[in-house]
Amino acid sequence: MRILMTLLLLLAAAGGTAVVLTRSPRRQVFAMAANGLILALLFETLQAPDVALAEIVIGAVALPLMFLVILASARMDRAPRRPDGGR
Amino acid sequence: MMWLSVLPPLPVVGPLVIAGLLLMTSHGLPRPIPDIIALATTALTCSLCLLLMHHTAHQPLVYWFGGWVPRHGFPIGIGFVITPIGALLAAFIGLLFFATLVFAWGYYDEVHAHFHVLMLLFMSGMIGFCFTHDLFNMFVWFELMSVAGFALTGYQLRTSALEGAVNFTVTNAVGSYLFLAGIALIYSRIGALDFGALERGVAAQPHDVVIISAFVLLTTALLIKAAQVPFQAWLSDAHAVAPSPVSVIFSGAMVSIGIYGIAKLAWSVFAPSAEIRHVIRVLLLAMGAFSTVIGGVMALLQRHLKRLLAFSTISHVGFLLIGVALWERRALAGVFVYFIGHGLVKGALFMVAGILLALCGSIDEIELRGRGRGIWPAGVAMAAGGLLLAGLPVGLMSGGTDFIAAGANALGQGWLLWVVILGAGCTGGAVLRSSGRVFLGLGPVAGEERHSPTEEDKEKPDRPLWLMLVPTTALLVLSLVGTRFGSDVISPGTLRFMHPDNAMILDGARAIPAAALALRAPPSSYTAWVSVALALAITVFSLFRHRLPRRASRYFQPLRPMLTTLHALHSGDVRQYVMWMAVGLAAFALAFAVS
Amino acid sequence: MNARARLLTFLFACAGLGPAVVVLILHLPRFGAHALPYGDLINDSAPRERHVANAVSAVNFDYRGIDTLGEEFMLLCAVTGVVVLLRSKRGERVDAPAGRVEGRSLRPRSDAVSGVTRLLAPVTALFGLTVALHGMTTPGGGFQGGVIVASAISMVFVGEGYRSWRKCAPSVAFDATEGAGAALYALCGFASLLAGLPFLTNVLPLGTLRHVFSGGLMLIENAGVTLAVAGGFTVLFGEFLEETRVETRDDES
Amino acid sequence: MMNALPWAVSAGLLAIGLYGMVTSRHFVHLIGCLSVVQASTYVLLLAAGFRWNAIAPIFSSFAPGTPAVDPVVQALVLTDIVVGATVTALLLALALELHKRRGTLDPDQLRPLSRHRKG
Repeated sequence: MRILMTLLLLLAAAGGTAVVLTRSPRRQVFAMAANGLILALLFETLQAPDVALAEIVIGAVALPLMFLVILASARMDRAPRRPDGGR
Repeated sequence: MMWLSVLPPLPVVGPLVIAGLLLMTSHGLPRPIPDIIALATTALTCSLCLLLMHHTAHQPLVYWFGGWVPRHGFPIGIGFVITPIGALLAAFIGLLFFATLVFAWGYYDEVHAHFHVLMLLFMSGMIGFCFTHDLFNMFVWFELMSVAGFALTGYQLRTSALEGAVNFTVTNAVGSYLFLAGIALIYSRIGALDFGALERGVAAQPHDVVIISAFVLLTTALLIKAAQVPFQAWLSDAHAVAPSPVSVIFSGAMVSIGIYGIAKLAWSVFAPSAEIRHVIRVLLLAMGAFSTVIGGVMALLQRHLKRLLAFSTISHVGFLLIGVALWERRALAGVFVYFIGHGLVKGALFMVAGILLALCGSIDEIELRGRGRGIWPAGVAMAAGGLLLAGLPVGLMSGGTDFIAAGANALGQGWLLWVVILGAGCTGGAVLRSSGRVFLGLGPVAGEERHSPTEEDKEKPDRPLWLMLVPTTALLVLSLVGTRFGSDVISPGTLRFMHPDNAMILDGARAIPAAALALRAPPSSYTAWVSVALALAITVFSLFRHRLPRRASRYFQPLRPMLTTLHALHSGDVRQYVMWMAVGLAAFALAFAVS
Repeated sequence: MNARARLLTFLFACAGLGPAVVVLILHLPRFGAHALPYGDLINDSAPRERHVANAVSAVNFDYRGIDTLGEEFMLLCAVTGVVVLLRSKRGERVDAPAGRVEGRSLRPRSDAVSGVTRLLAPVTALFGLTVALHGMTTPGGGFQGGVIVASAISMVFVGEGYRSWRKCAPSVAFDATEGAGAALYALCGFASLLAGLPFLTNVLPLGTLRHVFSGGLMLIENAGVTLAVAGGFTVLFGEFLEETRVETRDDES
Repeated sequence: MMNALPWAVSAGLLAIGLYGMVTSRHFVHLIGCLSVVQASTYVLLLAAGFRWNAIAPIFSSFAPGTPAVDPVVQALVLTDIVVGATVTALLLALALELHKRRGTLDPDQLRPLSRHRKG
């Protein structure tokens, strides 16, 4: 139990570092999803299944998906709009 | 009184429910309905808070959600403890939202009722923040307020508004995570979240490093919200570009409420720790003094009117922080008076900026020169606001200043008066200079301000001038006539604020009767006239610099590098702001290490 | 200030903070071995006084129910903000063609994908509802369940394509669901007030411990959260997915 | 070592997250780093409510009264996760709108008001 927890804590630290050091946003999304899974496992060993479930659905699925959609949209062919399209 | 015990949650959850229902039905509502509903809600909220203030004068009102009264003195649920000060500030917030919604009547009818929904949620968050007696609950309202603010900043979808919103969101999000970390630290040590229980925990181990660290993190988060040096730079980005009705709320209430949070935590939770009291007196005082001066000087250097007002907010809120950091009764009473006075005046000034945006189609002082002649009543309002910012000895702002000055003098910190004179003189001078240039067409030659960033901007000119002038004037008039509060509500309220009655709140003991000790308003000191004179001198100098011999401006040449540095500090680069947060945290660590 | 100066200042500040953090860590209580007075009180009280097995749900919906109320409205606030940012310029027209990235061919959707999602989406939605419903007895609850339901609805986008998805998830309906869910939660509190009790006090029979329908008013609040979260996240996903469409704007020619 | 490791990991995540934000060259990357800062608060909060040899605070298969970890911090972390999700969604929406208007997400080129500087 202690060994597993130590391992997961270190993995969480490594995962966070990986998210930060992956400078390309597209690859960072996958680091984030992996980090979300690690955190969820860590929360499970910390006896917090409710939080682990929430972290899986949010941190490992919903947020990375939103990031991917944004990046896809930002890559789409789109001429920059008028500098100031104010109402 | 049975009916009284139902009231405490209503000013918070009432607007929440209305906002939810408004969103639900927004697709079917004809145009003026959301406006009317939102106005009625804010008016009702304001009157409820006034009622609460009236009935808590003798004894705070304690309300446990879900009926979870403390067990053997240990709180098990979340409590609202309504004190006269909290209720007064909540009523002020309700009033400011009411005035702002009048000001923005019909302006935001494009996207259904979304503007009204966001504004009502914003107000709920602020009032909950004033009432709560639980650290995590405080965080929830803090965050509701922040999220509403983030969304409202980018509301108009203009490019620079989006950039300002990003800076605002990123810095304040980091702030809220620091707040959470602070909650986690203090929870690991004391195992409670209620202010009263936490205070007992702090009293049991006042020298504990964990508790001190928690204080640092919580205070840093609130200082970020209150935009104090070195966490100030996001404010000028966000307030300058937010829609003007939103800026009214931001500068009038949201920023200063961060200071209220600091005062609340300091007196209700951390007061027993001598180390913390010491650092408040030294470091927070220094931060407040720096903010007052830097905000004032930066305001003087701006040409973008809303950015100018944003910097003046940093300056005046810095003065509020000084009042808290003095750790003295009169100074604290002065903070609450000044809080309201500043909110009213600054709100009115942002409304004038909104009028210019709508009717003159620009926000740039130099471009607007002389174009405000046709709407001279707005100019009168702006000049009056400038004089009040400068410290004209009438009304709430100067009343608050007198209290804080009396506190500073009693502690032998008279030098602070010069800081205040400098800050108030600069901000007042900046506003007076702008009103002279815009409404009288003076000042053909621009000074240092021509180097500052600006942009084209305008808002929809679809409201008559009188509709916008009515709330503006009302706020200014209120700031003049509200001085009665000084003795009636604020002085007994301040004593309650400084000595939270935990025996009553947690153990159900009888309330300590309110002390008959009333604070007499100190006589207005000479400082008021000095700062008004400084403001007028600055105004005359900058508006008539073309009449001066050339040599006169050469004396200021050596200041150029300093001003460039100041501009660079507010570059708009959010990464730099995050860096300053680390520096600020390090300053706290250093202060505790040496004390 | 250039990148280098920024980094150096940051590292300098960290060097100052480092020793403070070390001192703090040495003074923190031993991990997993300190008193938890508040938690113990709740763990003792929740099964006994609220007949709820999941103490976390009991904290969320009862002991600290007002926190969750604030949190629901925070979500509502953020979703409204996203809608304002993304939808207001686009308008409510939903007939935009798919956007494409230069250099990548548009493959037609295969029947296999469509078949799999047709099978998976209802199962996921059902799973989400189960998670939400059993919030009082097992890990989960309205929040987690709501997000799962929202992702099931968004799955239709992958399988059935844009048009059918828009038919199945009209934004108006989900705006309303979201507002209704959050308002339902708040109205639970008003039910307590009407009964002459403090806000959010239980007014319903508590049920039996470890039964799905235990916890009284908490069940209604849980349903409100499920609605609010499912509606909110569907709108959120929808607004983001709309952004992958080519824009047809009235203000541009 | 185990006595202090969770605290150290949390502090480390905070530091590395802030480092990432200070040195970021892309707004979406910066938002990702913000989530690392937030992860540090999850770890810190859950660690503050942990207890060895205790069950999760769900008394479905264990009798009430069995030593369990703190349910309060878990409820707080749930709220924290919602806060994080909402703020991230808002930031992503802001970033997307910015990208549409400016065609870039490089923080070096995105400064409020800076483009309209007049001499």
